[in-house]
Amino acid sequence: MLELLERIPFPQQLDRIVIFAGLVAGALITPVVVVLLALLIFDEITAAELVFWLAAAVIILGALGAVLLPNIVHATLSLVVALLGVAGIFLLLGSEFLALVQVLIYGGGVTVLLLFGLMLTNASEDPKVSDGAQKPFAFLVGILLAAVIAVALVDQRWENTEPVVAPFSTLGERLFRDFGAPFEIASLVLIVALIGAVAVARRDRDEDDDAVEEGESS
Amino acid sequence: MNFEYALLIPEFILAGAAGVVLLVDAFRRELGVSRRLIPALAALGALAAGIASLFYADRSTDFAGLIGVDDYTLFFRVLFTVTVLVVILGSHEFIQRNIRHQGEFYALLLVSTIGAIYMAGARELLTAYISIELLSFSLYVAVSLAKDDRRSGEAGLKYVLLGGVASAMLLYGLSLIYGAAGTTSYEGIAAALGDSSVQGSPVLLMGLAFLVGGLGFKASAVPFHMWTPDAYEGAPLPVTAYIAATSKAATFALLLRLFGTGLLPVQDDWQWMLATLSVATMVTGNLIALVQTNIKRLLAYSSIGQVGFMLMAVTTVSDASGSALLLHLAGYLVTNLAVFIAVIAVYNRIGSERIEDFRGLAETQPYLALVITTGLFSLSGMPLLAGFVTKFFIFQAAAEEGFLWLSGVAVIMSTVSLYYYLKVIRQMYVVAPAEGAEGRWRPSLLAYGVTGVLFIGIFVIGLWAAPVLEAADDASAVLFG
Amino acid sequence: MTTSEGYLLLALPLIPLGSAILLMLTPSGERNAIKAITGLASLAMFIISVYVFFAFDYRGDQFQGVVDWPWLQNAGFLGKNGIQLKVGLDGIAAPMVLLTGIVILSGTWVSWKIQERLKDFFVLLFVLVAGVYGTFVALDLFFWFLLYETAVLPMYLLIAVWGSGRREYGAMKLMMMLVAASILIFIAIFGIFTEAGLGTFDMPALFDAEYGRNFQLVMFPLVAIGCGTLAGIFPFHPWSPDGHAAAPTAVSMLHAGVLMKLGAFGIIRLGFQMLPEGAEFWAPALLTLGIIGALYGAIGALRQTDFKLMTGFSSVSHMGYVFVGLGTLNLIGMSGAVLQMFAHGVMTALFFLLIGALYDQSHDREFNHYSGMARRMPIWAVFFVIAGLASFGLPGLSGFIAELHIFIGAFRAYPLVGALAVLTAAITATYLLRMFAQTFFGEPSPRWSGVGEISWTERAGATVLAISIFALGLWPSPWIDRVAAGLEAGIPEVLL
Amino acid sequence: MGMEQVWLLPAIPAALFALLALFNRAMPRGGDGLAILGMLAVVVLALFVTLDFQSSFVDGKFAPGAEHVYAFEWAKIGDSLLIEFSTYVDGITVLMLAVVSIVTLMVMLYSVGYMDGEPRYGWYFAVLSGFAAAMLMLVTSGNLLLLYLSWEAVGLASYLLIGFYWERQSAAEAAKKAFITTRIGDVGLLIGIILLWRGAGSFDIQEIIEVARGGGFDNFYLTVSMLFLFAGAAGKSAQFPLHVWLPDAMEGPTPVSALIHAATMVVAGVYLVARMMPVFDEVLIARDVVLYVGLTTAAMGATMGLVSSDIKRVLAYSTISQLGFMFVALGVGSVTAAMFHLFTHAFFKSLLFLGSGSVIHGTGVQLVEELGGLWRKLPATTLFFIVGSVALAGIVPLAGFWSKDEILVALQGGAPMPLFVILAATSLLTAIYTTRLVLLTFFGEPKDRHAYDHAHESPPPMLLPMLILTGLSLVAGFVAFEGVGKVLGFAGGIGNVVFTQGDKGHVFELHPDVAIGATALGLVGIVIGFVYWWGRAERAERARSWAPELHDLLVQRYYVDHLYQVTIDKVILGLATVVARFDRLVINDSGVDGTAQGIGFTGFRLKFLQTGRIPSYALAMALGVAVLAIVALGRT
Amino acid sequence: MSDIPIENFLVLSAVLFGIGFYGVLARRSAILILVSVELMLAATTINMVAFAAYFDHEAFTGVIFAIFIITVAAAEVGLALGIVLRIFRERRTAYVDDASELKW
Repeated sequence: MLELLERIPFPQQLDRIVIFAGLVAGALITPVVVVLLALLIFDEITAAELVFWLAAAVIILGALGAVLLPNIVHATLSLVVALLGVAGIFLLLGSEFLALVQVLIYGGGVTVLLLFGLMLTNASEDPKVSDGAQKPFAFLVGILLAAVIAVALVDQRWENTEPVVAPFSTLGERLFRDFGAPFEIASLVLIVALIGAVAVARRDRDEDDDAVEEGESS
Repeated sequence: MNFEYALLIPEFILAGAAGVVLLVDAFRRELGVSRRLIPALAALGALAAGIASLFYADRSTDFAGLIGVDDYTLFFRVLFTVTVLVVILGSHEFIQRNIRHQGEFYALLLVSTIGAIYMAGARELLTAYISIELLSFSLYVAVSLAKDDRRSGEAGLKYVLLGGVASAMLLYGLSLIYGAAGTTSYEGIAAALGDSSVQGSPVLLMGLAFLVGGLGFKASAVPFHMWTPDAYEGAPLPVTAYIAATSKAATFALLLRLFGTGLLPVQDDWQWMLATLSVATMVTGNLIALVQTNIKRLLAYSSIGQVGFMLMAVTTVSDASGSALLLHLAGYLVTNLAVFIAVIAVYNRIGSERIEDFRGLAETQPYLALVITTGLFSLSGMPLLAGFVTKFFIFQAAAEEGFLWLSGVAVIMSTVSLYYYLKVIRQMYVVAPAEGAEGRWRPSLLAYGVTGVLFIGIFVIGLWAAPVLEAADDASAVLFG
Repeated sequence: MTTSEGYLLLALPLIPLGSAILLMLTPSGERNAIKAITGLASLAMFIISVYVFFAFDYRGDQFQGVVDWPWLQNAGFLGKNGIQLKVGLDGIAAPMVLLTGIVILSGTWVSWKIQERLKDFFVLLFVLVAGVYGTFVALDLFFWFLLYETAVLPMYLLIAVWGSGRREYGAMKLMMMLVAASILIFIAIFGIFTEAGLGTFDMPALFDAEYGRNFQLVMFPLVAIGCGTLAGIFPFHPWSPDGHAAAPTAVSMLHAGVLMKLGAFGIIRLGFQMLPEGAEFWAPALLTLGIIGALYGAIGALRQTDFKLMTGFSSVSHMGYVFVGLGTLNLIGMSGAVLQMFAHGVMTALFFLLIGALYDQSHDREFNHYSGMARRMPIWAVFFVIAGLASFGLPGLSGFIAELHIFIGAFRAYPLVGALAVLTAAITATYLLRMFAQTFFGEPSPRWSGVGEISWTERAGATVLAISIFALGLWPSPWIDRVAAGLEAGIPEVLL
Repeated sequence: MGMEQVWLLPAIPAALFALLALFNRAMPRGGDGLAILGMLAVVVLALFVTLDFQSSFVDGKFAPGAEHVYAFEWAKIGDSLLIEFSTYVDGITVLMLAVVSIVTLMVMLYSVGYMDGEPRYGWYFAVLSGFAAAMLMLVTSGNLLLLYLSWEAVGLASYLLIGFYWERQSAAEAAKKAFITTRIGDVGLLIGIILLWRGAGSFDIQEIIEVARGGGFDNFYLTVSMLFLFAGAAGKSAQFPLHVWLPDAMEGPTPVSALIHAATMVVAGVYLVARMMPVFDEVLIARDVVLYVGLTTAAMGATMGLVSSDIKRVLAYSTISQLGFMFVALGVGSVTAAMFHLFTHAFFKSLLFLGSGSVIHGTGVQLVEELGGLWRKLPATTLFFIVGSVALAGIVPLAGFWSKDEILVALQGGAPMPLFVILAATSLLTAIYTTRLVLLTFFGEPKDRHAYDHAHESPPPMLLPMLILTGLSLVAGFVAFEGVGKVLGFAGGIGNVVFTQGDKGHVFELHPDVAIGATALGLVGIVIGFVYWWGRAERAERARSWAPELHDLLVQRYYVDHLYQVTIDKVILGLATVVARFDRLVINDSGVDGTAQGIGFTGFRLKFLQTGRIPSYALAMALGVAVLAIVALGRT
Repeated sequence: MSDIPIENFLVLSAVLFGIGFYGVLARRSAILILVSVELMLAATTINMVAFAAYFDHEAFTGVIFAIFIITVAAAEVGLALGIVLRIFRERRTAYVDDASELKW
């Protein structure tokens, strides 16, 4: 386990990456922020809209980074950026709780998990990955799907309603009382994932003693 | 709302049994028990759950509006617990030899059964989704649990990655349907979609397309089936059997309840999708099966072909096709399990999955050859056997709903399927055993018992389907009143 | 025929099924026990068949001995009486039942000499017979089709395991073609049930139901081709020469003798009785295919030098007559068709029995390789000649009475077709006589000096069949009365 | 015992056939005694029938209504079809009964000697009985269907008997040829019968005649029907172009040739046309066809008989020719002449056959080139044979003269002159080839000393029937005269006998011109024969070398057989090959196997979509959902 | 709260979904495919929450749904990584292209 920890590029390497990534992100997001601020100032957009566009820009840029960056670690970190942007959207939609969950789970859990995975699969030695041969197809299909959905959803005549903030109490009631059963099931899902991940990934150390025992019993 | 947790007792039993199995396995040495106890415990748990579920016969209630506790659920509770019981009993020998982490394995099987049951029982999208994930997660793991088999890991990887994509698609579809209906309960959706302004609206159509795609993956409908052959082939045999049985049946249970109640008002918008998938599925599955040489892969494609038939029943959703589908699922499960358990028993002996290596089985093990033959004939819809009756019903039901052409395609493909089944049967009966093959051998007593029961079951459903059909009809009546 | 005799009808499929189960429980080594069981069972079937044939009162109701049990109802699309286990006999089925009894009796006897897996053979054979009997007596469409398919089901293994020559190819082709043809029947049944909208598979009810004209026009070809394939209708016959060539003796006997009739029977039941308007519309087409098949099979047979291939083509030709008879749409021609089904059944069964008896000794089916066999096997040759003469319609034998009715019927409807049909009979005589001259006559070839007379079981089987040939040929009225009554009651709308 | 019981006549030999066929091995001498006894009984019963028939003779006519004597319903479908066994007795029947029963009895007696020691001796008698049954049924049948039935049965018996020596490949081939050729005619017969049924609604001959007379048929339709019917008659009676089987049929035992291929079965065609003559009278075109076919056949047969070197084949050609004579008579509507000739011909021709059988039996040789001078060794046979030959040549006062004269008279009155000339010339030829046969066989120098040395006269069982037939050949012609006819059992003379309807009664009278001319022709023929073949037959050799092509044409039987052979080999078997190939290549290999392979190949191609790579799987899913989405949007 | 039309959120989610799908199709590293799947899941959560906020004012089921999605997504990452690790151990690679023994 110790030797595993040593292989994690932490703190120096990660520091560098984070700093570098922050610089790049800043460089990319600054023009957006400037434009949005300008629009806000000239009363073209409201503050909420500014937040939306900002978050959207973060999300899109982060997502693009996640799928385009050749460096696997960069891509993963870029995902974190995108997911944080999603948390911003949640905030905008009045779900502070959800935003919190998003930041905690993704920013904390998932990212670390992914990084672990990266390191365990020797990504630190060869972080550059090449993309598959069907990249052009993928590009077309991605655009196609996005376009079709977007066109369809824009085409839809939506009722003109205002977004409402979900009260915490309501959420609690819903989550722990009304959806108690799914909640229980979800706990099973987590257990399965936990046990499963361990069972699959663990080296079959106990096989030897299985064999021994089989030998005994037979 | 009704929060009577007692309604969920069978699942608690399953979960509890899974926990006990895990614990006993973990502290086996400390407790000093034989490892044979583990499958026994698991089987007991399944049995207990099955019996417990019988107490909910003729109930028509639900848990918190999320999980229906009705005859429909009952039908699948029994079906799934029996399935898991059969798989455990029929393959414990195989599992002992070829699966690592047996405690976890049995626990996963039991837990996944809960997922399967709730997929059938779910009356609300979130519950349905989380149940799907419970089942899927268990299977992702189970597929990858084979010992010393590189294919197992590959199969698991394909399954989990593509499963993730499919989940995303499914969720996207669910979100759009939620957006269109404003609620996630099936009744609510049905009520909301009854409004003609919603029908045919772009958001709904998108939602349906993605929903069909996502569920199509779980059901292995073409073109979302690609994982199926690989996962079937890579997975340990009992898991293949289990996926082919429970996973598929559960998906159809969910499909039928969802499309038969919640989405029924917008039938026009999704019927063609399912019909298309149905045709594509049965054609592709059966045609590719023609050229397979591995028994698992063959059964995988064959099961894809079967999915086409089942999709047909969902396409033409009605009271009749509902009960026909349930009958078909029951018959299909019995048949499929019979084939798989027999194949497992053969595999335990010959250690090969290649169809060629089944040659001369009628000489060396006539009983298993007979079971496999009967099962395969049943799968191809030959008479006296379950497959004939159930397919007849399902096709007839489609014809009743004006889909005679679809029935026609189905019958044609059913005939094509006979060809590749016959190729297997040919190896067993016509080709002489390999040189130097051992003489007659006997499978374990348990394998005899389990296959025997299933073998009789094939004939019982084939010749006296009345009890099962009545149960199916009661269950279907829950949805279609 | 009383209702209590209906239980005998039910016994017809149940006896072979029960025997099959009993056989499965018998150890394979006990050949004598197997022979005893099969012998008794086939004898019982034979006796019951003869009994019900004569017990059928052709002046009485259309369906006699009707008994039924509910099987599935009020579930799904099934209403009251949804699916019943219902049996009954009508004048069309009566001779078919008798035919089955005759053929299985002799078929059982000649199969006793099989050395390998005798038990398995009989299990499959009896399942097949159960299907055949069931189809003839079933009065529920669902069971009818179930049993129809059951009769096809064991075919693959029977041919592929116990056959000879290109047995796997023949078996696979036969099986796949027949099952593929069943597709059409499947579809037709779905259609009929849906269109009738009665929620029941009860056949008498479905006979009486109303079907739209266009529906009938669409569905009848499905039935005709679907069932027709089993009956060897041109051009859906290629399974017949190959399948018959490969099949073991008893299977060829049953298949050519009885199963092909099942197809024609299906056309009458489903086609003519349920879809009379469709039948009327398509009858000329059926007739055309029939006469083409008759000529085609006969001319094709001229060129064959393999006993079984020749008989296979000959079967195509003779079944062509059946379609000609059906296509005439008059009582005489259609009666002739049913009579021909019976006549061809016993005749061709005798052929296959004798060919099998020779092949088992010589392992050669090229008849050019033989000569003077009448010296080596006089009894065999006599039986063969009887079958041959019946085949080309020599008066006094079964073939004549059937073909005569068909000719008359055809002349009544379309004289040209009738003339061609008569001509076909002459061609039939040609190829058979060529074969006779080659095989039986001439100087006995020393090559076959080891080939001796046929065994006693084979003689007994051949005798049963030969007696049937003479019986129909000399005293046809029991058959004709029943068939004509059955047709008149069954398809009054169609008959001109 | 009378006409009502006429069904007994076929029934007795039929029962004997069944008995003998199954149990002949268990009987002494294969049961020949039983067969002969049975036949004797038939002869006696036939006599009773004849007497009964005679008793209905009133006022120079036979009472109508006494004819339809027995019926038994065999098969029936509602009102639409009735198939019954019915017997019918009139003058023609009685005549035929006499011929069939007597000749059969004679032949059976003869066979006791001739067939002695043959393998399958019992089977031989069984089939003879069977044949007798069928033939008797044929002539007593009152409806066409029963007639057809027995028609086929005599054909079968003929087949079995021609192929009696089936170890000889040639016999097997001849039997096959005979059966198939007559079968082709039978196709016509059956078609004709069914066509008549279609028009008249009945198979009953008298009803059909009624309908035909009442104008119930379309004329063209009836013509076609009758032509088909005649095809059957021509096949059975070996008329051109279906005559080819009869010479080959000589492969059978000689008594069989005498019975079946001279006296009885081959005249069935004549009988049929005679029986249907009232209908033929309605359609004269059909009758003319009969006439021309008969004439052609008569001439062809006679010329072919001129060159054949096989004693039995010469007789066979002669039979063909004489049958042609009978059809000529029928062609001009003279049933009397035809039946009369049938009657006399039966006796002298069977006598000739039996005589030739005696020669073959005595020498073991049947090629005339190898015979000669046998009169010293076989005096009785020679005598009998000469009587038969003279009768055949038509010399007063033997049987052949009267009947042939009758035919010539009928032709003179009913047809253009050239036809008469041709027939007269044929009659001349008859005398020539008859003389040739007699001279080459019994006179001159023996050509094969070995055969000659071993030649011996036949035993009494063979000579007795020949003697009886010789007597009949001498006197049978006199039945033509009313008085003689009455004595012999034909009240009113043969002319009255055969016309039972009474409206065309025909009293025999001698036409001196024709009679003298015919006799003269016969004598001339005999003289010519002596000139050419007496002694060493050098003139015949010279004549042969004078026109080798002509000789060749005759020896090759006008190439009709060749034509058939070519037709069968090239056209029919060619067609069969095409069909067989078509079946394999197009229907089986392309249609059935091709479909299967196509499906299999599709599967083979499809499986490569399953690349095993996750991205391509995902791509399939993406495309799938994209298509669903796009089509969904496009639909609205 | 704001006058941002819901279309904005939906289009954003659609684009995110498309980008995610692109990643799935184009990437060869199993882990990056997982990353892309996370993007797709994030898109669905946006949808869920947006719909909940705009149209489901009493129940807010979408928000609950989103919570579950996030949970499951996280679990899925863990599980998938386990399997990836097994593959990696067996083949020393985490490229999905190399895991293509099972085919046809």
